[in-house]
Amino acid sequence: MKPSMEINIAGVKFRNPVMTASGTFGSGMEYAEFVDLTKLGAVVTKGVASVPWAGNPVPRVAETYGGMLNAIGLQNPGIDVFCSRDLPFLEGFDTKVIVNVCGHTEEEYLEVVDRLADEKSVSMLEINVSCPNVKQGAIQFGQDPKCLAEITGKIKDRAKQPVIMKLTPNVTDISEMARAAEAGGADAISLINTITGMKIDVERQKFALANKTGGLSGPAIKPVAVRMVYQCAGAVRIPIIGMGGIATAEDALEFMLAGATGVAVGMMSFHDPETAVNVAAGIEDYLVRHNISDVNEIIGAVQV
Amino acid sequence: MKPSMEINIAGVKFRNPVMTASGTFGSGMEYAEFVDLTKLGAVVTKGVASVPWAGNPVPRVAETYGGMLNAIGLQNPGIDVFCSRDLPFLEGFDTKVIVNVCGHTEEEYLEVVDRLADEKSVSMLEINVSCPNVKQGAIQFGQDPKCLAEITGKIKDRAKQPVIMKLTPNVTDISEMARAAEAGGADAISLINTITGMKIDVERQKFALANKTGGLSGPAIKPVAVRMVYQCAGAVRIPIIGMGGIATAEDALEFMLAGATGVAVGMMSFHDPETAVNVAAGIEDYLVRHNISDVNEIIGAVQV
Amino acid sequence: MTLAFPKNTHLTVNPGQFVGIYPNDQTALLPRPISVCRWDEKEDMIRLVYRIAGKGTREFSGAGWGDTFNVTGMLGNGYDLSEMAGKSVMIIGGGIGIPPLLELACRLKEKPGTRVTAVLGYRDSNMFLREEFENASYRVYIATEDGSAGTKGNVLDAVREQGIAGNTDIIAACGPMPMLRAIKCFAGEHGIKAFISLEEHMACGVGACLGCVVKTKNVDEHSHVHNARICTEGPVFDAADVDI
Amino acid sequence: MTLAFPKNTHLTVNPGQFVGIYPNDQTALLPRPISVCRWDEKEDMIRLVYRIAGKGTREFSGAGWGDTFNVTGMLGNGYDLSEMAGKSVMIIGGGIGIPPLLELACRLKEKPGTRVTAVLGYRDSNMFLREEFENASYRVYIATEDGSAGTKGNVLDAVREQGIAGNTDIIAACGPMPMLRAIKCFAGEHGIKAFISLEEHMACGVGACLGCVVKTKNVDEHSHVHNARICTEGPVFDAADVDI
Ligand SMILES: Cc1cc2nc3c(=O)[nH]c(=O)nc-3n(C[C@H](O)[C@H](O)[C@H](O)COP(=O)(O)OP(=O)(O)OC[C@H]3O[C@@H](n4cnc5c(N)ncnc54)[C@H](O)[C@@H]3O)c2cc1C
Ligand SMILES: Cc1cc2nc3c(=O)[nH]c(=O)nc-3n(C[C@H](O)[C@H](O)[C@H](O)COP(=O)(O)OP(=O)(O)OC[C@H]3O[C@@H](n4cnc5c(N)ncnc54)[C@H](O)[C@@H]3O)c2cc1C
Ligand SMILES: Cc1cc2nc3c(=O)[nH]c(=O)nc-3n(C[C@H](O)[C@H](O)[C@H](O)COP(=O)(O)O)c2cc1C
Ligand SMILES: Cc1cc2nc3c(=O)[nH]c(=O)nc-3n(C[C@H](O)[C@H](O)[C@H](O)COP(=O)(O)O)c2cc1C
Ligand code: FES
Ligand code: FES
Repeated sequence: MKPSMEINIAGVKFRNPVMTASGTFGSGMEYAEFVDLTKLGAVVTKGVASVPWAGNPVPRVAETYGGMLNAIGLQNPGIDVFCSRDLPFLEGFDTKVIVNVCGHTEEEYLEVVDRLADEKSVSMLEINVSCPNVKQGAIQFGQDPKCLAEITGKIKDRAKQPVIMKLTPNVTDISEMARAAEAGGADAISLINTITGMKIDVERQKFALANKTGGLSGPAIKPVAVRMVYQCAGAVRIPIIGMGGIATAEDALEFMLAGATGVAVGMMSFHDPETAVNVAAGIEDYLVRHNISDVNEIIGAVQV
Repeated sequence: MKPSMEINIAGVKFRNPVMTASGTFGSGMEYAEFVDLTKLGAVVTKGVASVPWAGNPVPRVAETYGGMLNAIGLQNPGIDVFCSRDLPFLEGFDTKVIVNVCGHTEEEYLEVVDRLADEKSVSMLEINVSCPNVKQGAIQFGQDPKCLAEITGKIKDRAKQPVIMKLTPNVTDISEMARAAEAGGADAISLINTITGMKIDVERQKFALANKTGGLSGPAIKPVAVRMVYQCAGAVRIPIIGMGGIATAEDALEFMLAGATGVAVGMMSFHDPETAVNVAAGIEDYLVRHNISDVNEIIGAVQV
Repeated sequence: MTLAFPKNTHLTVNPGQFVGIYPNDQTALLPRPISVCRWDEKEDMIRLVYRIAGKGTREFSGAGWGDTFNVTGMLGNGYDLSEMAGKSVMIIGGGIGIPPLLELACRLKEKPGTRVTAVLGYRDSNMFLREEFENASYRVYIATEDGSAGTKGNVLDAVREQGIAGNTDIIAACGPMPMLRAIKCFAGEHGIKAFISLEEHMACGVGACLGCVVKTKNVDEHSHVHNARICTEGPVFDAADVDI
Repeated sequence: MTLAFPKNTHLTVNPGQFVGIYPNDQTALLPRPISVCRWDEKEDMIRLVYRIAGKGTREFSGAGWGDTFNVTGMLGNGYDLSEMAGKSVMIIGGGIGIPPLLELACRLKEKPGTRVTAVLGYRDSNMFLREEFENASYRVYIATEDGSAGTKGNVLDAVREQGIAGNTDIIAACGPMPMLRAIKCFAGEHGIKAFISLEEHMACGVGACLGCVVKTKNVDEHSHVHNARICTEGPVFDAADVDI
């Protein structure tokens, strides 16, 4: 018998637990030619702001051992273009859409949230309070539990869709941040965003990225991400979407066993666009092999 | 002409900047058969406490993508055995010795510091306030700037050798911790200790480590370590010993360009015991190739 | 290196397009963008010529016939052949920017009435692909940094020394950034249209990550800011449109 | 898999010792501990027999003659041949614990007056190395989990069924932990000395990382706690000394 792969986060049903991680899959459009979007649990879009953002100077990306650094700086065409171009495109596919929202200030976040309120095709909002690559604001919201609870509350007051708060790993105690998001009324949390890193080109004695620092992602960081998901799962009751270095179904299953309800594939889509689809298929195989009828049974099932 | 490789940390002169990272080279004895210890800048010993510690249950180590997790739990034979067996062994080699000190409480740290006061062969003390793998104490000292400044001060009051405070990366703001160590009177700081991580064996649905979490080290974490060294170099005036994933001379040079005076090779010694010696040789080659006469010229020399 | 594609791949290559090749070394996860130097349509093969720069290219260079790599492509836009057909085209390549232009020269040769002049800049007398360009072009001029062949200096020194800019309708160039900047400037002064191929570090190669942008004069249609993606809107740009 | 070492390596192998083999895959940086199954002294070659468990062993199994690996070793102590010489030794191997015992059987065969009885436990009728043990031992007894050959059950079921414990001076065992626990217990009850070979996840293999410890009855001489390093003080321990 085919196991049930459906998961439910804050009342939204997903075909399977595997999503794309924000910023690594464009708006879906760029990969639609390589990947069957309807085999994904959800497409999570690149962060979108109230107005177009130009992002950082280049070089913006650098490869590292088993991972990469990025300092895109949240370049995006702004919410108007997003709603008139990207959303209609995604509406053409039978898949859930989660919109990742960024901003420098509270007002900027709220503007985007308001603008999306009536977009029926948007299933959830993911609030990026954790981007290490933009100078003002943003990450402070994600590193101070009080600020985080506050902005979560304000967004929840206005949002028509369930709200996921995306947490940064660049904190001393991730469970404190998870609790703050929950206290602020978040419907779910997602983690981890990238870990701040740096690369230096020793031959030229220069920073590899124009921004000096960038966010580290990829298989290299997976153990940190799994640990944080486990810590958060023990700290809050709201569902968790786990990410950080997922390349295979086994990787995704680590996150789910640690307590994630959903998972997202990030930079590994650059390595192989079909990673997310293969991860979903591999989870299903695992359930069959282990005689588990419902994927929900493995959430948090690691034995203590 | 041969470039000068000598560095100076708090008045102690090292033949070259390359040391072994605590806990990855035993007390030097285990690798002396594979490695010419006199080609190292210093041997940094496994953490030693006032009394023998049994450490954590097994499994204590697990491999990860481009790195490893460990939860040894600071097993050590205690300072008496260390002084009567390991130190005399190291005295047989013309190399500097830095003793890594661990403890659960202030008193335990001070006991070891006192005991080492008259050991002439000990060039410096490295205080491990950052081990994520022991339940009590220890890491709290490393995650709270006030505690860190305080314990640093107390150790400095008693220590006869210059003191290096070893920082944990599991904090929101590493530069704050560096400043606290400096304020407490530390002669140098070393970073990074391991990043807390977790691995789950999905087939058995169990934690890979008996301790559940462990410290992540290896090439995977290098970008995080380089970033933190750079941040600290901008925050304090005391010298920095940089580590985290160093496998090649280029890796070590990244740390030095970012601001480290010395560097240490950790888990890569497990991959190839000669890593540290090769790194030292490779740095010298680099200096020759770039026509740099003194290794000190590259410290912090990354161009902004 | 020559890549043979699986049966029935049916590649179509526009000169200036590139592929993303993945090292098999799993510590290096991003694709290496390498331009197509020559396309063999019948055999579904492409030839790549590259410099050993690091991990990935070192691995490729160690590979032999029978080794396999994952490849994405064709990526990017390439040069607009129809715009160049029947015109006098000056192809300017500098160093490792030379290989991507060979396919262009060969394809333009087939277009009646097109006259290709190639100006190739090398470091020294190691003049790779020179013969192939001689077969494909009306004339080939050489510049070498060390003066061991042709004009001593760079490609624009050769252009000036030989006075060959006069009858050029279009420039197609690829090479290091300082050369491209100089060509943009030169072309602007002489009122010649110049298409230049740009390089930037890439993560996805397909327009998804926004890693590889170049500043543009006008707001870019896709990004709605003054940034265009080199992997998707490029790598070939009208020099007048980019701010390099 | 057979490993040939560089000329003039002059290996010396004690049965029960192991090597650390490094995968060439640079995402897997730790050595894989694999016991020596057979040592060819003249040719400086060793034979390893292993189960495909994950990344590393999968890579090894894909290698062919001419491929190279970095190897450290000989590691660990091995079985004490002098203590066993001239005695009646029962070699008990379970599953992938069987290969490490073959070198022991062969070496004991050369010691005059030594009688080796081997008890080998397999899952099913895939009885790898059985013949080699038959050549090296006085007698071989088989146990299979599925009962397809020999005694149905485990090695101790075979020992009991065949009543062969009586005249045994020393047991040398290797296999899964539950088997080793049972043997420790059995040997204790029968007053037979038992040497068992233990496994644990390792990082260094040379005693430096303290990753691979086993609890010991007495305070260990090196560690000064109730922990001995399997890679250095072991992998072979007197069963009475360890707390498993
Ligand atoms: C559109 C395009 C076409 C190219 N065509 C050619 C060609 O035909 N021949 C050729 O020799 N080179 C070409 N290059 C440059 C080539 O991509 C790099 O030399 C190559 O990626 C280096 O990889 P590596 O693993 O050897 O070096 P590493 O330094 O180990 O690479 C590390 C990372 O940096 C990236 N990187 C390093 N240098 C460059 C660079 N110059 N441009 C972009 N990314 C870089 C790599 O792709 C990788 O992600 C082209 C680049 C681009 C963008
Ligand atoms: C002293 C000793 C002798 C051994 N002799 C043999 C032998 O002769 N034949 C044989 O088939 N196996 C033997 N093993 C087990 C063998 O080491 C593992 O099966 C092997 O390391 C698995 O590596 P992998 O990369 O295939 O698996 P992975 O699961 O990818 O390995 C990941 C990490 O876990 C470690 N690991 C996984 N399983 C084990 C294990 N059972 N014991 C120790 N480390 C493990 C690996 O070394 C590696 O560091 C021995 C183990 C020890 C400690
Ligand atoms: C190129 C790139 C761009 C990203 N952009 C965003 C973004 O816009 N918003 C966001 O919340 N996270 C962004 N991220 C973070 C990812 O969504 C993800 O949290 C992180 O990369 C860890 O997952 P991974 O290791 O699988 O890549 C970006 C990551 C990368 C690599
Ligand atoms: C097995 C193991 C044991 C360690 N033990 C200690 C220790 O006793 N004291 C300490 O300060 N750091 C200890 N560390 C941390 C290392 O010294 C080093 O800070 C860390 O591993 C990062 O360097 P690397 O990536 O090069 O391994 C240990 C690391 C490993 C892998
Ligand atoms: S490389 Fe990702 S957008 Fe160009
Ligand atoms: S593996 Fe390091 S002590 Fe045994």
